[in-house]
Amino acid sequence: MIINHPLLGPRDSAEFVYLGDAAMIDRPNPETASPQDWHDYAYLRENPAGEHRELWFHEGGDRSWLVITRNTLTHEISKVEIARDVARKMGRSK
Amino acid sequence: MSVHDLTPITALGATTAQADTVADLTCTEVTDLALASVAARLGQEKNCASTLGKLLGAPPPDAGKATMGTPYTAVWMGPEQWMLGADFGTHEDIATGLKAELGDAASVTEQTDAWTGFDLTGDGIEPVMELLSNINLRTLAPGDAQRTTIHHLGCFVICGDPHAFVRILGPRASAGSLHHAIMTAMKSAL
Amino acid sequence: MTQKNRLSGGQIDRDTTLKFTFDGKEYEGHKGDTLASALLANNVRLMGRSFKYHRPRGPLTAGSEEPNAIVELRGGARQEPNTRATTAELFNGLMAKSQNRWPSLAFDAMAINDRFSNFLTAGFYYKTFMWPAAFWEKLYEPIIRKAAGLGSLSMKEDPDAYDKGFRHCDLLIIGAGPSGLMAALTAGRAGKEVILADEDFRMGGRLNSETLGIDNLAAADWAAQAVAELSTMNNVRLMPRTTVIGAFDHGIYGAVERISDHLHTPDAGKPRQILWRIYAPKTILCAGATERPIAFDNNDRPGIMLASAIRSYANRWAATPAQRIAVFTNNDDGHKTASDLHAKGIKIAAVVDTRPDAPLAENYEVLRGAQVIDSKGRLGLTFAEVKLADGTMRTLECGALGVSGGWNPNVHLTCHQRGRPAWNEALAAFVPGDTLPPGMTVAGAANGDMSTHGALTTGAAAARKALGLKGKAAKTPDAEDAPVTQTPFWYVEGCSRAWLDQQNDVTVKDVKLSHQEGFRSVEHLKRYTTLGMATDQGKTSNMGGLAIMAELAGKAIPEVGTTIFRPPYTPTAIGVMAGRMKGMEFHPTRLTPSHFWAKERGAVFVEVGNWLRAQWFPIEGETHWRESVDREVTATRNSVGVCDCTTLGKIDVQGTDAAAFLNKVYCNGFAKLAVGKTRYGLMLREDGIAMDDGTAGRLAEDHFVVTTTTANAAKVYQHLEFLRQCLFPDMDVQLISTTEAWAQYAVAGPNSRKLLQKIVDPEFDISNDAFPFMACGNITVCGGLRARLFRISFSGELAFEIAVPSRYGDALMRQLMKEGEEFDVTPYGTEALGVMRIEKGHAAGNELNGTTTANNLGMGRMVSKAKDSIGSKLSERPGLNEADALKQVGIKPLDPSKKITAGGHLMNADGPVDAKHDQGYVTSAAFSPSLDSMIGLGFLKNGAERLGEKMRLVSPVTDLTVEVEIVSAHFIDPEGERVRA
Amino acid sequence: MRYSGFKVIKEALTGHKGWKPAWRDPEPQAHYDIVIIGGGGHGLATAHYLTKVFDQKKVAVIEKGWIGGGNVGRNTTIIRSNYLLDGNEPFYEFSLKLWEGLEQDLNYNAMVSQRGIMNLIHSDAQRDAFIRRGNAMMLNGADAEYLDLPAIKKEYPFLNFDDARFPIKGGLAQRRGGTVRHDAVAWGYARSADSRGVDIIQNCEVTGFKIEDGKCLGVETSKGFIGANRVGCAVAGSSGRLMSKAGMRLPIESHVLQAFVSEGLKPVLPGVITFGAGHFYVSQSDKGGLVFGGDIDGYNSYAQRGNLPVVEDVCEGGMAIMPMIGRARLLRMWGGIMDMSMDGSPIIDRTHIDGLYFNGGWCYGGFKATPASGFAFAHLLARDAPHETATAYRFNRFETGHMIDEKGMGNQPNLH
Repeated sequence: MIINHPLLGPRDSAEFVYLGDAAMIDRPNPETASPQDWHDYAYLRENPAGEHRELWFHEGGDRSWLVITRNTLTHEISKVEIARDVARKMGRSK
Repeated sequence: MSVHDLTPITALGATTAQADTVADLTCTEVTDLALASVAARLGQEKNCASTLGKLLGAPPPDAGKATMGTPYTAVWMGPEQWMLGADFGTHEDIATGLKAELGDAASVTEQTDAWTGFDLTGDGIEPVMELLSNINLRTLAPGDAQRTTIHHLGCFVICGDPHAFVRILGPRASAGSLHHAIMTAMKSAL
Repeated sequence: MTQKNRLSGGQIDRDTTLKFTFDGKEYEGHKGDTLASALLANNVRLMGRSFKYHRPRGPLTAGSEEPNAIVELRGGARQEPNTRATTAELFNGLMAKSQNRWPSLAFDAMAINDRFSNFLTAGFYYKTFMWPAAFWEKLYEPIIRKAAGLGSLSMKEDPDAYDKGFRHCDLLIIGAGPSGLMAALTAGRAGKEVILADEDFRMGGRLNSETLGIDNLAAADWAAQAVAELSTMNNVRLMPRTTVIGAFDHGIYGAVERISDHLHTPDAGKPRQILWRIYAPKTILCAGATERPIAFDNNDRPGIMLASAIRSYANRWAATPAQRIAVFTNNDDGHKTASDLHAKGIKIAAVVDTRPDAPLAENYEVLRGAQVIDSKGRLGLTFAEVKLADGTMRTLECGALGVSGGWNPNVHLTCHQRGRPAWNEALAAFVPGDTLPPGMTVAGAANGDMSTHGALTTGAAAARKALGLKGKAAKTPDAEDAPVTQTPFWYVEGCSRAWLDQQNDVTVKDVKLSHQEGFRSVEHLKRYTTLGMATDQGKTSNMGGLAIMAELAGKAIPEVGTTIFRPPYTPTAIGVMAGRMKGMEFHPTRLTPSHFWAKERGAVFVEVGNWLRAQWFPIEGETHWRESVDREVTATRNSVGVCDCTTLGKIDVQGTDAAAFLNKVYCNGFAKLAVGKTRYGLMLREDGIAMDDGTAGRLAEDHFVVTTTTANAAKVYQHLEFLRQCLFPDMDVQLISTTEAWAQYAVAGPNSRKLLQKIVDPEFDISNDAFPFMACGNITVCGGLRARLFRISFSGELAFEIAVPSRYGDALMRQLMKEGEEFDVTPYGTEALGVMRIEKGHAAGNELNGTTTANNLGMGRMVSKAKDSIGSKLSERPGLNEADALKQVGIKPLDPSKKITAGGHLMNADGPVDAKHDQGYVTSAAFSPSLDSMIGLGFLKNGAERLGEKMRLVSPVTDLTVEVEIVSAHFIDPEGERVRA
Repeated sequence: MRYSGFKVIKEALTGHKGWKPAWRDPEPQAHYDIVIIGGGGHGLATAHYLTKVFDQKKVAVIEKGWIGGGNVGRNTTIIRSNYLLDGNEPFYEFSLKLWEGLEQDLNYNAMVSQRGIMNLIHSDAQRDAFIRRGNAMMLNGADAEYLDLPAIKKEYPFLNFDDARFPIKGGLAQRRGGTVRHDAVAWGYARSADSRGVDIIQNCEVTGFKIEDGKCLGVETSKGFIGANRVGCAVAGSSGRLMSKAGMRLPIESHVLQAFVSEGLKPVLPGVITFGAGHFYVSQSDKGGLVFGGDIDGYNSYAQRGNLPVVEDVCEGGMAIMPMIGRARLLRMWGGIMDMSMDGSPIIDRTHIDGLYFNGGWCYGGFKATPASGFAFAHLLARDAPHETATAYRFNRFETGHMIDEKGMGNQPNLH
């Protein structure tokens, strides 16, 4: 596969390491989260047959974490974002 | 400069740089390069960039680029992060020097011996490089720099002139494996 | 007489004669021959035996779709089983053997199977060989296995090298026939980066086999002219002998280039083959078409071939399987073979055409509305039985029969991303469907444009479209434009066996049986009968089987299903998929800064991940590794030892939020760690399980150096970047690995300070008061070299870790040895390191095995409840905190002379020994010279409460049972006085 | 119709006129006691044991495509019970015992071939781990055997002992492990279940569940509604897709695992061999093909195909450990959808919906589990209680912290 890196352009996916569902950015709030919240965060996945937002790490490149929107049926990649920007948009900070 | 009595060895384990020629292409071990990484502190990106600009005599390179100035060269490593290089003889303690210039604007880390370098000079760079990495030599321009993988090793490939000179920086501990890969490719392709 | 069946003309170099052997017999051929064409020229038709019935077989085709003529090529370690004689380029000294026969090709004892074929029908083995149960492995299966298989491996290491490479282009063109050449000319002239790949060693595709003309040139000459023009273009890379094996995601194509297969042995330093990864935003598939046979009784005899193949042999290779040949066809193309052969002086026995209105010819007889219903000839065709239109029989004497059932477009690569081909009624064949791999278009016969004119025009048009070329198109060369229609004719109804898959011996009868037993979907058909599973991947057989199944089911062919093709397009050497990554180059090797010195010292090295580390340093007179290790441990504990611990991961953590960041990373507190101090830290995964441990030293308010275990260095770095970028994006923290930048040595033992004081520059006070346990700082050594010093101890002794830039590591080690002479300084390796950490009760990889918690490790209290850190919440789950949870303990045999084993399980002193009564297990074990006894670490249910208990250590798999005592994991200096000395 | 050598001979002499379809092709009835979704190995095995062992009468298996078309038809055919953890080992040992009696049980020759499986060892830490595993196997009543280097050399002289980057130090063998003709497993279970009245309904896709007040009343399909007292889902890689129709999220991701087969070769491999320092395992089929595989591609996928990097990684492993295969040719490669669970172990359990049961999370270990999975799922469906060997395979183990993590990789499915 080829991942169109927002900063570096098209790169072979062999340079990347896959983590999984981008929902992992959405770590529960330690102040308020229930054990159930932690379980769901760590263990439950949508696992869609279709568009999937997922985390890839450019280990063989610039060490950026990316959020990639990829179709799990066709492998077509429709969107690539810098994970740090996504995290901030989702309200993550310190 | 230190006046210590310890004799350095090269990444390949010798006291002098290794050089090998196959056909019209020469691979030379780079031993006179001092390196330090510079990463802008959060909120200090502008200060970091301007100080680097002064040091480099040019703005810090964009993604995928390198600048070849004196005394400092620079390669883009990642967002707000660069690898600066200088002559080892005059800048062995490059990190301390850069930190003094950059202060709180950036985190500076000595990287000199994290890496080892090999320069490919002469004819036949494309057929050799296409056996080593997926970089597209045909579109590579002078001043391009890419991090890539060579035989499972994470490397930087810095392009001086796609037809005459590229520099490969690879992990120092694997210098032997990297050198073997390059030589094998040269014998195979040339 | 040699080359009795060699004709005039052709594209072989008659001035270069090549000698070769087949089954030990010497023959001659010419440069440009394939093994098959050369054998045919020498009047050899019999080249192999079939898989199941061991029927005599000759070539069916002249290309990579060949099911029959497969041989063992070369000998010795280079022996290459299942090689197609039809694509193997002839070279001087080529050696080939027929395979899957005994004792000889002409007389094969296993041909007895053919007599019992009635019992060996599709799937017979599922229905028998079941009684008695034990007999399957012992009796039936060994016989079946011995009979099965085709060629054999040499059982020796492949002596040849393989390369991998990467190429980029604007346009990849697969196939250099008329459409491919026109596409390449069009794109090349437009200045685009073009790669033209063709599996053949001579570009031109069918043009090399046809007598038709293009622009007043013979087809082959036009092709040669086009190739010549292309080879002058720097932006066009011609890749003959290159098979594109697969279309992978996002325009990445796998292609195998055969660099040396046409040579006796590869040139020095050169590979046998190269696996290219071609990056192509646009691709045009110009793979042409494959002729399909017509099945009739005994249609598998040597000499019965595809009509187009006989034509290729005659026109391209000037070779013929016989001097008297008949043709059996259902379409006009078969007639071309007859006329071309006639022109070459071959006698045409007759053209048997199933069509009542077939065109007649003046030079030979055409039998309209007739069918070939059977054949004769034990090891090769002698007669063909023909049923004439009026029902009467006629026997044709012929040494070869050209069969043409029409053509199937080569759609294979269009299916590699699970696109399905579409049925074209006019052609009675599958053509590319509408879901092609992104960026791919198809042109020429592969797309159903069967005429030469059609191929040329669609090739040019496809290139213009793919590249968005504007302006006027160049004129298409003149070529025949005969309309092509194909009326399906799959098989001749018969009473004997008519072959579909010739290699696997699947006949029309087998397909009927498959249908009768309910295996009717195409996938069931293939799996039940093995149709299309042979080395030819069903290129000439799948369609026939599918068509017959459709007829039986009373369905249209597309309703029964399409067979979708998977990579590789043709079978591909496993070696080329591995490239250079074999032997010692399988993975890169990482050497420590003291490696060359250690080698001089005669160290024994061990692989630790990709690192090579000194395992121990044997000295004069030591005969067993234990002697060396015991000496190293004792010397270190009594005076001072030095160990290279550079391999531990080092991550530089800087930034104003560095401390806050590490407070999230480690389950224990780091916010308040003072500058100049180091602290042990335990990292949890988010699921609450221990991930890694190490120390973090604070060199400045905003600067830490984190160490990780050797094994987890990369994983931890990735984890920290995830936390930094994805979970805490606004923390001011920067990370970079410095593992290889610093040579780091542990200097351990009561005399370690004394030794270091001789190295560390005097302005740095490293006395116990100035530099206490867990201190760290920047220093200089040997007269001004920048260095780092950490007072940490893995051995349990007074110890330091000192780091200098890697290039000085060798010199520093030699300096430590020199200055340490007065203390008998002893270098120690990973074994002694392991012994000492077990004696001290320090957890390592065996304990941090990915299932253990801080609680198991006896560090439960370290998990701070006062703050949030990764994994702290999920570590509170009940299952990880049960009353009888495993706890790390020490283990000692009651009898010190007894051995204990890591991996052994702990059982109560009495009671049953089984999984239900399992109490725990031993993670690490070693002989402790300090205690003069084996000792171990392990995990024991409720272990903390069971110190002093006597138990049994059992290891049935190594046949061991030992009585042991459960003790504290801290065998040495439990109060930790030494480390603070 | 009973299959036998005699029958084969009789048919051969009478033109094979007497062979009947191996299973019927019925239309669905309006209502069944138990409906199993998924005509793969596990679903068909479940139907077989439901009718043969737990004497259920009205059972149907619903299959979207053709039976045996999922992972049972596209795997590397290995059977073994060499597991470490108590939650797993008894279950897989039970499975191996069922394999050993399969042909007689089914009257179908699935070619269960116990030619042994050998896990190679390349480091001391690996040796410690494998010895612990071997002991766990034996303590659970399975067979295991530790071999030192000389023994390995004697048994596998063709492995790389000369210039191995990661030298072989020993191996852990399970002699009762081996291979099975994978397609025949599906066909044998299907034929047996059909002969006991199970309706096997092919080309019937489930489009939804009918759920009222927390109870599942049946399934909506492309052939209409089919009522059922109990519905069991055994759809492996499609688990996420299917269970989402019941509003469930699972501790499962679907990943692609590629597998490979070489051209037919005369016998070279005695049994299954697994490389311990790279991703490569291999056996040789009765037809002579080297059947091999390695690691999953590592990204979520339902595409049933993979990419080059993993193909290369697998072949690199093969050449590193067995350099004699360099000139053997890769003939076919394909990809299956793996239901990778969060701890690498499966789930056989009730769902929170009454009457709806789930079987999945097999990662790439599903084939060897087929008989035990079918037996345990049949037990659960018939008795509404977990089989004694499957008590640990519950949904709630992730909430309580009782993960069954053989590899110690934690909640990242692509690492298991």
